[in-house]
Amino acid sequence: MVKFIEIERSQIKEDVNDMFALVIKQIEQASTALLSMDKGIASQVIVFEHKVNSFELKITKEIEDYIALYNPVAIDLRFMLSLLQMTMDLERIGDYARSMARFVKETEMKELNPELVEKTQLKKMIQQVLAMLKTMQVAFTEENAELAHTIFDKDDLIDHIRTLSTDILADYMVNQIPDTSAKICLQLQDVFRKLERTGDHITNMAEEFIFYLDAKVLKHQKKG
Amino acid sequence: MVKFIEIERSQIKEDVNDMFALVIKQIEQASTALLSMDKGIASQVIVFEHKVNSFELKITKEIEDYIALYNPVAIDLRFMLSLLQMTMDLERIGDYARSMARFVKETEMKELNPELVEKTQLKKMIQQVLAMLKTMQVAFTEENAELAHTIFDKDDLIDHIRTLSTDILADYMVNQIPDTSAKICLQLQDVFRKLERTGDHITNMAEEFIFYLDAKVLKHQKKG
Amino acid sequence: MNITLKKRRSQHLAFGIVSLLTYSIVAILIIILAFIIIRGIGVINWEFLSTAPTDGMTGGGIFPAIVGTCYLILGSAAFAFPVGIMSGIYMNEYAPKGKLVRFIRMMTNNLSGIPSIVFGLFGMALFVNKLSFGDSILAGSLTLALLSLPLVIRTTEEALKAIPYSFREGSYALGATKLQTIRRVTLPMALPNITTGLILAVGRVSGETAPILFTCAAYFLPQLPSGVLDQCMALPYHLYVLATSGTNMELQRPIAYGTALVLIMIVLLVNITATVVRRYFANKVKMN
Amino acid sequence: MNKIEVKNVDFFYGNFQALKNISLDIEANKVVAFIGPSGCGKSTFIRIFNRMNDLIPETRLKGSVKIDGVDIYQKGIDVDELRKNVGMVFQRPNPFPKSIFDNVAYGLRVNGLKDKHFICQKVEESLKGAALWEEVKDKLKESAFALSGGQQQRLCIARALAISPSILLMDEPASALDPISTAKIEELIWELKKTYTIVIVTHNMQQAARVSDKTAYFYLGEMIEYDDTKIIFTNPKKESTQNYITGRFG
Amino acid sequence: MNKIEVKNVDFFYGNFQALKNISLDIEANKVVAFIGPSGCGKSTFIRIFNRMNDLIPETRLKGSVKIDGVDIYQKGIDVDELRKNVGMVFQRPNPFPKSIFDNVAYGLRVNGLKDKHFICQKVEESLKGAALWEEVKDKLKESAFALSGGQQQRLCIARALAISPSILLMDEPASALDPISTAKIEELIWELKKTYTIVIVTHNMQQAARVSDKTAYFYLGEMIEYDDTKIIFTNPKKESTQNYITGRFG
Amino acid sequence: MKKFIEKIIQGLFTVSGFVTSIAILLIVLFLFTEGMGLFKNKLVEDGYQLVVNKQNDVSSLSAEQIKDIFDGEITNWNEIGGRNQEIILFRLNDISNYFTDEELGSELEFVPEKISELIAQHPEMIGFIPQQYIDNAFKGKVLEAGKIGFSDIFLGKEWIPTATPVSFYGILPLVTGTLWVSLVAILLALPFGLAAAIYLAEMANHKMRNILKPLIELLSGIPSVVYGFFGLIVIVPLVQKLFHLPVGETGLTGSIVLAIMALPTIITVSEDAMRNCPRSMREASLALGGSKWQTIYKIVIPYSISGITSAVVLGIGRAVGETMAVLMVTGNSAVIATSILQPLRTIPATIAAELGEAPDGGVHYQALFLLGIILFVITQIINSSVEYVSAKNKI
Ligand SMILES: Nc1ncnc2c1ncn2[C@@H]1O[C@H](COP(=O)(O)OP(=O)(O)OP(=O)(O)O)[C@@H](O)[C@H]1O
Ligand SMILES: Nc1ncnc2c1ncn2[C@@H]1O[C@H](COP(=O)(O)OP(=O)(O)OP(=O)(O)O)[C@@H](O)[C@H]1O
Ligand SMILES: [Mg+2]
Ligand SMILES: [Mg+2]
Ligand SMILES: O=P([O-])([O-])[O-]
Repeated sequence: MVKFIEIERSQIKEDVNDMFALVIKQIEQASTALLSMDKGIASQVIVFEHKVNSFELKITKEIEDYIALYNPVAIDLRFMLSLLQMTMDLERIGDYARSMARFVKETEMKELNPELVEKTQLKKMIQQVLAMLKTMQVAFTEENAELAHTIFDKDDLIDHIRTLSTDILADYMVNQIPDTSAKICLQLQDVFRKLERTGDHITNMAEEFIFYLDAKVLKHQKKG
Repeated sequence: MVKFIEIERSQIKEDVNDMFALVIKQIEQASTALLSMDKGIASQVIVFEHKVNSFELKITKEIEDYIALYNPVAIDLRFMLSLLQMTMDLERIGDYARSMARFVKETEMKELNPELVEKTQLKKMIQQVLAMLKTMQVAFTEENAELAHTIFDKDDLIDHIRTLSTDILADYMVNQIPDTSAKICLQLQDVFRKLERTGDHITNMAEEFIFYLDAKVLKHQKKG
Repeated sequence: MNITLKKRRSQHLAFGIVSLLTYSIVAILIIILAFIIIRGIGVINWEFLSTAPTDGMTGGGIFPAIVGTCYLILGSAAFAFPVGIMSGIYMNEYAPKGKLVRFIRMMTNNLSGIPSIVFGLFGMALFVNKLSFGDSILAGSLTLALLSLPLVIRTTEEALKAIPYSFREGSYALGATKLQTIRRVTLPMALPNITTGLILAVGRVSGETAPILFTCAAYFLPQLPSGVLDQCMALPYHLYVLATSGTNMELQRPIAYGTALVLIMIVLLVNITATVVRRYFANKVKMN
Repeated sequence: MNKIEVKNVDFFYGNFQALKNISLDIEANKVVAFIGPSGCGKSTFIRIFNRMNDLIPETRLKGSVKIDGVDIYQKGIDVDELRKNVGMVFQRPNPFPKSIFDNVAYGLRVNGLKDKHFICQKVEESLKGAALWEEVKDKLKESAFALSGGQQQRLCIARALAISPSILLMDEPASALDPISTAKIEELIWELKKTYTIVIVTHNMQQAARVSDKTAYFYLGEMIEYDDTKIIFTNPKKESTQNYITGRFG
Repeated sequence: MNKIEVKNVDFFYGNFQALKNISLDIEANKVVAFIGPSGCGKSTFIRIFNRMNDLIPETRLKGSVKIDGVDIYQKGIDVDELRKNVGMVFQRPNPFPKSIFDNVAYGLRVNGLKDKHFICQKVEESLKGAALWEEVKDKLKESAFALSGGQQQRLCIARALAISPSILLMDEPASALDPISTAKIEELIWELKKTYTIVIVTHNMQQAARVSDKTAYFYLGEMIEYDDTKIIFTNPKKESTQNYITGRFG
Repeated sequence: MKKFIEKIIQGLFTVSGFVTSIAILLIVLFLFTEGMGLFKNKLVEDGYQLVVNKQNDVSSLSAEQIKDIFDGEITNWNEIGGRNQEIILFRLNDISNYFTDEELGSELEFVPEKISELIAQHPEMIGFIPQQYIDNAFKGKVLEAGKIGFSDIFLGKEWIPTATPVSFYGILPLVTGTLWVSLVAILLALPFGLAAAIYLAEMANHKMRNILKPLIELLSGIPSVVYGFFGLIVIVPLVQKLFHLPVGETGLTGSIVLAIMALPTIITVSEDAMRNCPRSMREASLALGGSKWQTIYKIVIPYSISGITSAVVLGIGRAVGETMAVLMVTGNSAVIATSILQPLRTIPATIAAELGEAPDGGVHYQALFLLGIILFVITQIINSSVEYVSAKNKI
């Protein structure tokens, strides 16, 4: 294979990696903002979202160029297609980070009810999502299929927490709380939903990446 | 261009079209199930979801093959890449249809409060989403960029309804209703969320498609 | 800059010398032709071409010599062309590639390198004496045929070799046999070049003197030969005789010029025919 | 039954073994492409199917090659007949220096056909089959050399079709052509596979990808992998194949 | 200032106009590829830059061609000097029947250089520049014909580099080579563009896509489009270009 | 049936394929059987004997000595190791000086007897007498006549095939004559031929080539007698005048004619070789800044050097074997020439000039065949070297 094609290829991989890092930072900051109801940090997340977007545009363009210019086949093509989908997933995750930040920024709530946080296992969920994201990044940079496989189990936990949270939030809303909390509960519900979707997208990424590495179609097998 | 490449290309387009039709049907049925709380129809939607998934797998594979075998460039490559992304969007929309159906199937609620439906403009929202979806399909089959452009405006309305719905639901929850409704409200909130996301995905599709047709990057321009 | 100038100067000098030498060759050729044409043209008329020499070759024409040359051409062609062409076909189509073909080709080359006088010696020893044809058209023709054989073989071989193997493959792949392939594809394709070669061979035969000196040529025959075992006159030998050994040089000279001119005309004719044939076939391929 | 069945074929040029223990089956009405680096034995292999290698002295074949169930290397096989059944198209267009009509009629005539009417009909049919009829129908009597390279190659295909083969061998049929003519030939192959079993050698991997149903990858006289073309080009099983098609080879 | 500036160039072979009003600028240290269907004038155009077309009788050029700001078709231009500045590599590798060393030294010697030490040094440098040094350093005295096709082509590149040109013209430099050698040449071009301005003609669109920074598409003697290679291959402005690169041409 | 006919035709082709080999074989066979017969012959003309008085000490003579004796160069026996006596020559037609017609008999029936008598009477006499007159009663001594040896031929400096009592077949004059003429011819032709080849291959434009090429072909097509004729009438007087010679028919004249005749060969073969130098090679050189002339002498000529060599050798071959033209203009004097301005004689010219007069099967006839062999061998050597050169080129 011609050297400069390899160069181009690793350039794209590097860009995806950078995007990864950025998205991880966004989720971390959004989480921090959420747990501490820090509107400053939240604003920062919102501001940085366009960077995620432009990363996506840039990488998509690069991949399109790569395919158009170098006509990759087999492993090379799969790599590009998986990068393309992973980029889309990352962008979506970035979106979620912004949504969470926006909630923090726009809500009138001063702080999260610690008991609610405790009961809904919000912290655990956030940790789990971040752990997944970081694992995925390592799996990606090292092209490690085994590591990518470990992600699927973690996602189950997230789904579980999310399912529980609906009841807890409903419970909370009905029984305990002052006026505004109904809306806040709805919004919090949204936050959980987003974290869950983040997990889903990370799982997707793992699938895409394993598809590239193993040439096996994992997608929709669990669900089917 | 070699004839059989054209044949292959239109084959893929046809498959995407079929997937489109299926997804529209799913959304229609899910909406019907939702509005009438018909668990039978809901079950059907859930059963059919795997068909959507296998469509996605099939088309993705076809596109991969097409790129690997025929090395498309320029307009051909863009077409394939946009199809790839549109397929992902369609699959996601299919997912939402299933989620809505699952809500219908699993809830203990016998029927939707007509007033709530009225107030939240649920019907209008559903109509809007379906209209967008159908418009998109026509734009797609006819490769009509103008038509695709009309979709963006429609999405704004959906976003608007969704924003209002949160307050209404919160209001409802707090003031009027028997025990179970807090959870149901949360779940309904989810339904609105999903419809809104469906709108977003349709918008995405329009963007992708216009990208192919016009070679303009529309994505992230509005939002940015 | 210096080097450029030097390069330019040496180029000018070299090109000047080369052109000068080349044009002097052209000048020589023109002198030869002009000399013979100018002196010979006055001699040539119908009578010169159609009557026999008279008065101890100091008068009359060269008719018997022309006829004799024609006989020799026909006789040698009758033998050399079929054998030569078949030999060429054998070498290029049938003989196992490698040593055998190389050997045959070497032999052919060697044959073509042998001086014409040696052919004369050989023809005399074999045809005239051994086979007792005597000095005759037959012996002369066979000798000339041997002489022209390498030319025929080589042109045939070259012509066949120039045809890409793919044409043969194309034919075989359609179920044709080897002979069918040769007859229908290879030979027709080679024909233009072979024809040109044959015409040139004729040209060569018509001008040869040494081989027929002792095998055929007659100093003077008032009547035309009546069979292949008769001697005949031939233009080149006639010219030789006229030029070197005559009774009356003064009177013979004009006849000699005329004869030389006729010989040159034959050469011109042959060359022109060859060119025309080549052009004709080339156009046929192009035009169609 | 498979159209072509090759079992454990070894092929030698003198002492040099050009093919090593090749076995593969080819189904009827499929296009099979042979790819591989230069000198890997693709041409040698394709020429085995119509015994074109017989013309090269000191060659030897071991193993069995069956076409329609008959071993074509057994004794008593009429090679000329075999070649009528197995048409071949070569790398460079090689029409005969005859008229277009005579080119196509050639195969019929050398096989003893005389009936003018039948020949005319067959020529038209073959030219139509090779998608050339429309372009040449008004100048059938003109020299084949007046055609463009791509047309000449289609003429050669028509010529092969005229003797009604069931198999078509093509050794890099488009490598001497420009991209446009190449596209036409590829289209033609696509059409022809409805009626013929086609084996094609190509240096151009994209071409193999485009036209063939199955692809065999050769390397140093061995057949490394033989599978559906889509699989070969998206997910080959062998590292070596992957390296070759992605250009990482050598 | 652009390295090469072409303005309104028309070119004629006798009465036939092979190039029609071409204008384009080439920046220094870029690779520019010319693509287009056969006979569109790519070769004619590239040969304008070192006035190689001068050798063909009855050719005529209108318009101006500037290299480093100097019109190379003006009176008083020393063509030999120009050709030293504008190296050229041809379609088929064409090393001289001399030793490897002498091949590379040829250009130096015809230009009057005699200093042995300097020549040796320059030869080594050029061979290194052409990524061939490692492969041939032990056999510099051997005939260049003993090299493989790909090596020969790199030798030809080294030969061109030896006279220190600033521009390299390559007319289908890899079309006679196998894919592996082709890849090596492409890699080399990639390296060379750090030092040289490179103009390359290629029939292989993917090659143009891979190696060049900018691409010009020619059709029937006209330059239809000239833009960044990425744009040409993903989003060309002209319908004709699009049709050509997607194979819909003709 | 089809197959059978095909086999037969193939057989025909095969036979034809070997026809040149057979021809060469036959040529070799016939030349050698005739030519080698020469060495079976005695020095003295067939059917004659040399006789001397029985007391004469000299018992054998070499060819040179015999010739000198009969030419009157040697007049005393002591010059050749005998006694100091004047040599008296006796040829058969001298017999009437010694005897009357009556003495010899009306039927000449007494001639043997009388000769025997005469020799016996004159110890200083040497006789050259037909074999038939020497009977058993002969009282003199028959000198031993040696056979013609290789050295007589290959080292012999004289070619006098018709002399009596001994003929000389020394080929040195002919060989040197041939070499002189051919080499000078090539030296003359070479610069012109090469220049024309360069001009045609490198410098001439299409139009010029189209004119020049047929002219060269014409030059090669003109029969050699015509060249000879032209030489005889134009070049001979020219040479005579230019160099103030008694006769214009000299080696140089032959060389000039041969040079003109060898030109087409040299031009065509070397031009072909130069044209074979690929255009790409030329373009490469020009693209490296080489001038046109540099390209020619640094690239084109080295590239085609073996072709040019072949051309030269073939030219020599043509010159060596050329018969008629040389025969007509070189003067045909069979002496070892020391200058190119002398008349001289080449091998082919000798054969052509003398074969007609040499009786079939005679010594002279055989000697001419020997010349044929020599010519054959020379040309074969030339051919082989051409083959060698071009074979080397291919590798
Ligand atoms: N006639 C022959 N005699 C000896 N060896 C041969 C002959 N033809 C081919 N070979 C050798 O057999 C091997 C396979 O050759 P073949 O022509 O089948 O390769 P290929 O895959 O078709 O290559 P390419 O892509 O260059 O056409 C090569 O190593 C070649 O050198
Ligand atoms: N020496 C010439 N004399 C006359 N016309 C010529 C000559 N060389 C080229 N042409 C014509 O000029 C046009 C352009 O030729 P050119 O060789 O530049 O095309 P190209 O784009 O390089 O084609 P290819 O891709 O086949 O190399 C063609 O139509 C060709 O026929
Ligand atoms: Mg976004
Ligand atoms: Mg091959
Ligand atoms: O917002 P999503 O489409 O990822 O659910």
